[in-house]
Amino acid sequence: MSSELCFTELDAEAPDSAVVRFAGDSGDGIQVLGSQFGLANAMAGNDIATFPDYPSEVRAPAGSTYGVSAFQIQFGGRNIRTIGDAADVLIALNPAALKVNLDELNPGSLIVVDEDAFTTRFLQKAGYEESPLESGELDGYRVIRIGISKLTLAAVSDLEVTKKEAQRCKNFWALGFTFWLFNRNRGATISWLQKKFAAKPHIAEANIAALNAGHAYGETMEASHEINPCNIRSAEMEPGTYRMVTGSQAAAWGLAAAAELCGRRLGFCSYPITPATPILHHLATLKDLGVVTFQAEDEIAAMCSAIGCSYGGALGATATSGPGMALKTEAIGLAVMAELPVVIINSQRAGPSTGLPTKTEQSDLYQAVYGRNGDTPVPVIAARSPSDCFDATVEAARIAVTYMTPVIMLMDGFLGNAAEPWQIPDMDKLKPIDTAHNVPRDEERPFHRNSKTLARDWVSPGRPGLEHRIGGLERDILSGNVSYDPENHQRMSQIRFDKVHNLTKDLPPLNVEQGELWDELAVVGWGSTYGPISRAVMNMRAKGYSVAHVHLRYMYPFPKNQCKVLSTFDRLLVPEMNMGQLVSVMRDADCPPAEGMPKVTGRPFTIAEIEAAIAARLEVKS
Amino acid sequence: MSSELCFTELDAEAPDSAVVRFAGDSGDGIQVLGSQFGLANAMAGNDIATFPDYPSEVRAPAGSTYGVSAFQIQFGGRNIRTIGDAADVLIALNPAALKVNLDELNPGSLIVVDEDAFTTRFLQKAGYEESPLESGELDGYRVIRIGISKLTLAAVSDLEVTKKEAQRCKNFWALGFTFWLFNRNRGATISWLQKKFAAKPHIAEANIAALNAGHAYGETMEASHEINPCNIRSAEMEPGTYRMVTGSQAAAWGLAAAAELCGRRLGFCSYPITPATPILHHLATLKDLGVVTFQAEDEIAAMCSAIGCSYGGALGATATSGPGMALKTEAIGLAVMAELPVVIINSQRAGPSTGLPTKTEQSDLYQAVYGRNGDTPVPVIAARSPSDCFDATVEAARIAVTYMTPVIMLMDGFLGNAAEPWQIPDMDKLKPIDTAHNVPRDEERPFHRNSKTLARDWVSPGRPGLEHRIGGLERDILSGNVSYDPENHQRMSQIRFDKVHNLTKDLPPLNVEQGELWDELAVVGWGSTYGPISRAVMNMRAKGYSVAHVHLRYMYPFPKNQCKVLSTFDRLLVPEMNMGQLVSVMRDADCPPAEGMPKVTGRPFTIAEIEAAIAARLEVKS
Amino acid sequence: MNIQDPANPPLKDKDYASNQEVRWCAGCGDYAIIKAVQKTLAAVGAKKENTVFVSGIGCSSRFPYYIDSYGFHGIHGRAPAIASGTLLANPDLDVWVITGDGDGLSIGGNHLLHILRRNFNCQILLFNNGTYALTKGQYSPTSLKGQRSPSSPMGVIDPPLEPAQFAIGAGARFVARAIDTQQKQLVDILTQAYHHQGAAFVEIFQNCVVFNDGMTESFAAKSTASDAQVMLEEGKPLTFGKNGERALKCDPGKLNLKVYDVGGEEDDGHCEILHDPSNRTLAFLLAQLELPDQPLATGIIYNDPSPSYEVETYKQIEQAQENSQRRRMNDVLKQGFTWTI
Amino acid sequence: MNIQDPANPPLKDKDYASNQEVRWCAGCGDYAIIKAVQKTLAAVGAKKENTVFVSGIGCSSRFPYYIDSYGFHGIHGRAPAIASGTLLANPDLDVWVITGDGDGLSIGGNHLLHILRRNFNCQILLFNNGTYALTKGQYSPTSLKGQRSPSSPMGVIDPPLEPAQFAIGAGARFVARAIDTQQKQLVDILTQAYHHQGAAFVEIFQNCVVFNDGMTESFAAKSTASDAQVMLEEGKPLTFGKNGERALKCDPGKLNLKVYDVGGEEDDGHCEILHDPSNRTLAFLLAQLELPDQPLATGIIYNDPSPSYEVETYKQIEQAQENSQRRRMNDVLKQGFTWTI
Ligand SMILES: Cc1ncc(C[n+]2csc(CCOP(=O)(O)OP(=O)(O)O)c2C)c(N)n1
Ligand SMILES: Cc1ncc(C[n+]2csc(CCOP(=O)(O)OP(=O)(O)O)c2C)c(N)n1
Ligand code: SF4
Ligand code: SF4
Ligand SMILES: [Mg+2]
Ligand SMILES: [Mg+2]
Repeated sequence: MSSELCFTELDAEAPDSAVVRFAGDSGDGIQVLGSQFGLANAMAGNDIATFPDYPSEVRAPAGSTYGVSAFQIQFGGRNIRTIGDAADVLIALNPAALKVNLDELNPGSLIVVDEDAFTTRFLQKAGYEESPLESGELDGYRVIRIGISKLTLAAVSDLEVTKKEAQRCKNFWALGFTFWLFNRNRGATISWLQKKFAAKPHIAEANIAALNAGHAYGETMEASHEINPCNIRSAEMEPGTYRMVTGSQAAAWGLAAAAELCGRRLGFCSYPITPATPILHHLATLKDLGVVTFQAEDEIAAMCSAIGCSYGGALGATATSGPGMALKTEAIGLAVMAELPVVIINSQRAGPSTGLPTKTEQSDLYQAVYGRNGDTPVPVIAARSPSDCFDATVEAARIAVTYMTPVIMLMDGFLGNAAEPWQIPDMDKLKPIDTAHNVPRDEERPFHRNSKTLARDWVSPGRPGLEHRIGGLERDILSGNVSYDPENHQRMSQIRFDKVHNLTKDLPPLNVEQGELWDELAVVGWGSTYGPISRAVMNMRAKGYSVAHVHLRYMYPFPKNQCKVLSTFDRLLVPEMNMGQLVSVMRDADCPPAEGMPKVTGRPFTIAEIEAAIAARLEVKS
Repeated sequence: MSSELCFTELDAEAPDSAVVRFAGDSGDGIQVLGSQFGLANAMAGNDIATFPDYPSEVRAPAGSTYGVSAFQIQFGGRNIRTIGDAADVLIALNPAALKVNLDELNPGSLIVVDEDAFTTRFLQKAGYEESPLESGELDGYRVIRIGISKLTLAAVSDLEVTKKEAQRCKNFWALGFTFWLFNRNRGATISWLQKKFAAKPHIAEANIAALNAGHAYGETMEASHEINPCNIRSAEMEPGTYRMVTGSQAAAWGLAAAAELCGRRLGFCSYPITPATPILHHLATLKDLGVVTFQAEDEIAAMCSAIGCSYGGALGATATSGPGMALKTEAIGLAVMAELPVVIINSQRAGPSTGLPTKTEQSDLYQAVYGRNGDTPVPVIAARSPSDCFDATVEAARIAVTYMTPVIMLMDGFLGNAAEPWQIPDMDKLKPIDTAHNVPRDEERPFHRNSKTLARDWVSPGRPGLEHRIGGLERDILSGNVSYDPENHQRMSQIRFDKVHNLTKDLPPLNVEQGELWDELAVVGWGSTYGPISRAVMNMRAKGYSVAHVHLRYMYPFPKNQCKVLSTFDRLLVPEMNMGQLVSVMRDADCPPAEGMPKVTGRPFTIAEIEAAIAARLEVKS
Repeated sequence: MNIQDPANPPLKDKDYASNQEVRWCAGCGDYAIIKAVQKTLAAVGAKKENTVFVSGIGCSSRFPYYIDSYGFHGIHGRAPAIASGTLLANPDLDVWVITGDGDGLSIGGNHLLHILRRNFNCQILLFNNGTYALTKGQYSPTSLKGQRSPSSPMGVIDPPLEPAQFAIGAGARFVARAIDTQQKQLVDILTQAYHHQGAAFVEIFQNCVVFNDGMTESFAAKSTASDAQVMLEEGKPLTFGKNGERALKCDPGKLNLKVYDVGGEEDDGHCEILHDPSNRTLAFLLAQLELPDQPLATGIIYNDPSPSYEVETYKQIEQAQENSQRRRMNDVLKQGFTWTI
Repeated sequence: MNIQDPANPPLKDKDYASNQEVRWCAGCGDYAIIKAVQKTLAAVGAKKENTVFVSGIGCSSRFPYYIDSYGFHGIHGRAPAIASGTLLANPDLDVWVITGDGDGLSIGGNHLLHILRRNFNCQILLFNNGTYALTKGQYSPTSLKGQRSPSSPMGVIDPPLEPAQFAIGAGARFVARAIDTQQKQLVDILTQAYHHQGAAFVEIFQNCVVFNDGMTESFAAKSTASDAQVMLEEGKPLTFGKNGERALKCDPGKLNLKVYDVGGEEDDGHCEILHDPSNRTLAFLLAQLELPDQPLATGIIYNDPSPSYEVETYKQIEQAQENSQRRRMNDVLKQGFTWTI
């Protein structure tokens, strides 16, 4: 959007979208502020994308730069694919918040600061020698200085709240003002506050008062012609019922949904690790659905108990991130050998080793595809957006149960924490997951193999007459007994290979997301690069570039037509948040040569980066 | 060799080589028999290759087929590269030994059996309904039935030994007879027995008596013209001092030698696992050289304490096999991040999971090259023969110390247990490993980087003034402090990538082992497939095929010229004991397309298999 | 559980043997243990289909192959974790965990610790032979100081771990010690372990004839057993010796157990102790008794049940279901802030 | 170690602080602990260059960054293994292991077990805050039953692990318990831990103001500390209360400690106990004491040195060198059966 115009000229055309960034101290309630603003926009008919930007310290000293918490949201009237490369509006509740977020702004952005927080002490803490409000370094931005802290105290002064409680309402004051800035309705937030603080109505009241005061403050600014609210177009969303969902939530719900679809209990065993932990947290609240969650002593135990769950007849699942995944690899091999279905979610973070645990990356693809001892093929699929984590997880479970194999679902820290509106699926319309191969018919059944899927039967303890032994040693192809026979090992190795590779035939064929076969360049993405690639290709196509977007869900094996589809393009460009891992996997699958576009800064690609890469490789076709 | 001829016609030409297989019960002392026979041949000027074929049970019931222990040896007058596809002579000490080893023989082979062991009980235990000596199923072999057990008892009857002790001498009787069969000298064995049983001279005496009796028995057969001894040509071995060495021994000694070469103590930390354990056993006997061995509580602890050793200033090393390697991967990432040298030996076995622990395979290549979270490149090298395990280990240590990185050395169960004569290297002639980059010069040194190798300094605790902190979090490129800076992470990721990939320049260029550039077909091997490929290519070249042999030491990264060398051939064939892992890694490195030749039976390739594959792909050029 | 059903006559020991050939060395203590387990299964009337043996890796861990029930031969050290998952999926199963001193106390020490602490309802049989037998005789965490092995050619320098003390320290609620050759006691212990609700930890001394032969000699040989062992029985005094001529009593100043002669000077009626398996301190003291000056305690050292983990898990699930209207994922998906377009 | 050298004046507490900004939450108990460690380092005159802090992952495990010595921030749970290797390479170093209740008792339980058993010479500081703080407050192995957390929304069902009992069961030779806020006692314990040859295990209760605030309240608050804690001192009776008005004595029939009033009816001179840190049973009993009926034992619970692992390792090396002619690899390579062509 062109923010200046919109806020300053009364009759400016409503921009397509806007990006707002809220920032303040960890204790300032920035995340609540951001998600309430997001909801209000969504309910106003915008498509949105949000991302919380937590500090990596649990609670850094107040006012410090590394204690700044931020929340970015893009909302607007077209399919919103990313949170926006840079913000149009920054709401900064203290100097540190201003300092660390200045890089995240478009030129000419609107900056709203809480002037009251620009005290000598906080300026110093943020490392400012001189106040940026005075030093001229904000020239080029439109700065609105408001004494938010004091105005908040004033707004609640009549109410029965302590000073501390009153100060805590600051974020809702800022929200009220932001609502005014974009002409948004306060209704949903007010009822949210009333519900949230049902037990402490005075807190609800104070926050509502602050919210209203912030809004009213905007109206006086408007009256004094200082600034106008900006109307953002609303989106044409498909009709339906929506909710906001983060990737972690969607993945958790995907697991529970998959269990329901196959009529088994979900047995989710996990060990906390950033950024995968919220999946455990979400599932722990689903005990009323019969979900079993188990916080194991480590990732090895988590994987092994997930195997135990599947062995016992539940749908076993686990979630972790790179370092934890490393620990699970031995046990994943056991699941392959025992032919038991387990869904393994890896919410990737920046590596190697502990790396940058709170930053995002896609660098566990090698590990997912190749990272086991022995010839141990395992299907790998990837989710592309927060809500897609639901579909990808259900799909992973479907493959796991159908083929009796562990399946790895890759997401990442960005997807896990980002949120978007999600048209709520109806469970009754989702295809059930068939566990029919779990109906043994004769004595050989524990090791009977479905001739199409090559899956063995899922026979769990408790069934009389089908007692059998499984384990990590090679088994005889028929009897299932331990076998050291050379030819049998060859055949079983082939079966394990074929089982995963035959899957290729069942996978939906690769589609071109945007553009056409035979375009000059295809940008090939996977996982969370979906957003920026999609938007960049859309923009560049609009400018006349012959560029297509192809996005992979199935990382291993690839759908049958994949290399053929890719071979129609003159060039392939693979932006990924790693040093070029998909490029390797594609080479291995004999796909046409692709150019890598690695980015390992711990941050998602921007649209501009991808646009620039496209522009550098193509001439405009008119 | 043409065994029939040799043993029957007096003036038959001395064959090039012979393959003898000894087999009996686990308790029969087959391994001692085999290695003594090997030594005698080696000392007689033959080149040899030996392989023990243990049962996977610790001590199975006597007489059972799965309790059979065998030992195969090829010896002769040309470069012996394998233990032989099949044996010319089988010495079988009981029916089970005959039964399970019959498949391992050439047509027309000589079979020597201990007739006394073919009792109803033992026949039954071996699963024979009728004695194979009578049933005619040995037609086509030349069978020599000797009452070895009774003859042994008779031979020692005058000596002061118990019946049990007397029975135990059976293997030496058989050895004496085998010595006669090939005209070999008993001297070395006799002095070995005298030394071994110095404390129990009566045992030595009995065994020597049995040995002599077996030999004498042969002489009477010769006298009665039943059979002649067969003379095998001797080899033109390079002058020097030799010893027999197994791969495990050579790897262990390679580690100790590397530590000596860099002037550090060896800190070897390991957890027992088949087939890597003997490396620990060998090193545990080197305490007099100052070697520290540590049997850790698991593989994770082993890897972490090896890292601790290197951190503390010793050369840290560990050894394991596939499942243990899986457990180490998280900690290997830590070594990459902390930039500490650790030598990691993986003696591969048949997978996946527990797999076939006592069988060989090369299926951990994926894991070695790609099996870690994050972008975590680690150099990988492979040993090709038992004695080469020494060189490969020293080389791994040299790279680890020079580049300050963990290095993975791949060997396998076959190499670990197989033995060959080894020209003993002189430590004084090996190039020292430079730890000069361990001489800090100024305050920044703990994170100073060598501009050529990109290695940081190896600064260990104990040095005043250089106190610093390392760990698994991303570090600032200059200060070494924890850094969440996006650009820094990009630069550090690049450095880790370049460090390993720059190595390419320092690696010796890939040579063609046999044949010429531009030959029609190159058989590309790695690791222990060296023997069969080498022999097969030699044979096929002799027959006029345009086939070359290329063998890789550096599995990751590849030497700079590798893809260029490979591109000179019309076709590439890659026999490997896995489902095609090197083919993937080659594709990833953009080498010319190669055809895989997977074998996963838990057994090495035979020469014949590779010859057949070559013949199927080429016409003879005359 | 032991009700007779004429259609299904009770199973005998042998009925629990699988069709697989047993592949332990002749003379291995594992044979005696499997016999005792089969006897126990028959005695308690275990249903094959509800019985699950989960093991790690080691000679001992081959156990499940030889029992005609459900069996899972896992990976090294991880049997407790697999068993935990199995019980979470199906708390009605009778789960037996089979492990060794290497499998359970070396690589798997942490899982053993946590399954004991959490108190999953299963029987954990730790075959203690003081060696890593399957990998050919390296020393293990229970090997004695000075023990020579291929990895300790000059003798072990690690002080050994004592399994029962470890288990008590971990919070186990049932801790017993048995010996392969003492069948009657072993079956008795296994039976009580079976009936115990929660994790029942049984250390079984097992002679490895190949790599650590004679380990149990000093306390299990017929000739020395009664002098070298105090065989614990609930409510009985801690006597030992061929004719019960010696006993243990409390040494209050030292808080230790001391040996005295029954009927001797010190047999003054003071500080005598009857075995109370629910006394955790006594359990710790008994587990600490060390040869040669003290007898080794065998039998049930500690037994003080508390709720088992999977039962508590399902209690929470039931409670959650009682308090909630949600029944299906549709209810979850539609809950919270939604809007309709 | 404490000898004064005029050229190198003794270092002060502050001299051991690194140049890195400390990033724990305001009010976190970790601040008090680091202060105590710095005081201890100054008090014992630790050399920076010989001092190594090794940690795992967690809030607590960031500790090494803040000390101006050598430091290794390892991976989750593995600090004991890294420390073992470091000591094997250089037994002259002073190694401190820093771990948390999650790092040391959950994922790292096995390594902690084995470093204690092996008795490597180091100080192990376990910061017990009853939560996985760094990952935002899930329950940990020391969380109490019923504790609510994001991963236990209906309350923890796992019985907690008690670190000191675990350590004793593992064979530790020095076990102490301290509280972040009790500086004097903490410094005193750390000093003794430093001087102890072998693994010194110190559990330190640490208040996490964000995720488990108030955990130590019931026993560490100024108002309740003296009633709720028996602060152990060698050779002193086990008294507690504001004026030492209560004490513990042995309950010989039950082999337990019981509380009595000093000067009261039960103060009959029988079965009184003076704290003897070398008495392992007493140590176990003290570690078992549980609030609210009994006081919590703090101080040095157990201290009974035995040879440390790395010392034994080098003893064997020296012995091997004495008995052997071999000095270099050339000697090894040429030994045994060789032949010359
Ligand atoms: C990850 C892994 N590490 C190591 C091994 C090798 N291994 C197999 S069994 C075993 C030790 C078994 O000892 P114990 O549990 O005492 O069993 P025992 O053979 O003595 O009955 C080891 C180290 C393995 N299979 N997997
Ligand atoms: C392999 C692995 N698994 C999980 C994590 C995530 N993780 C980091 S710290 C932590 C728990 C820390 O708890 P504790 O040791 O009690 O330390 P505290 O933060 O409470 O001081 C976890 C689970 C990790 N870093 N690595
Ligand atoms: S090696 Fe030992 S433990 Fe293993 S089967 Fe043989 S006797 Fe038993
Ligand atoms: S989260 Fe808790 S433990 Fe971590 S720094 Fe903050 S107060 Fe300390
Ligand atoms: Mg054992
Ligand atoms: Mg904690």
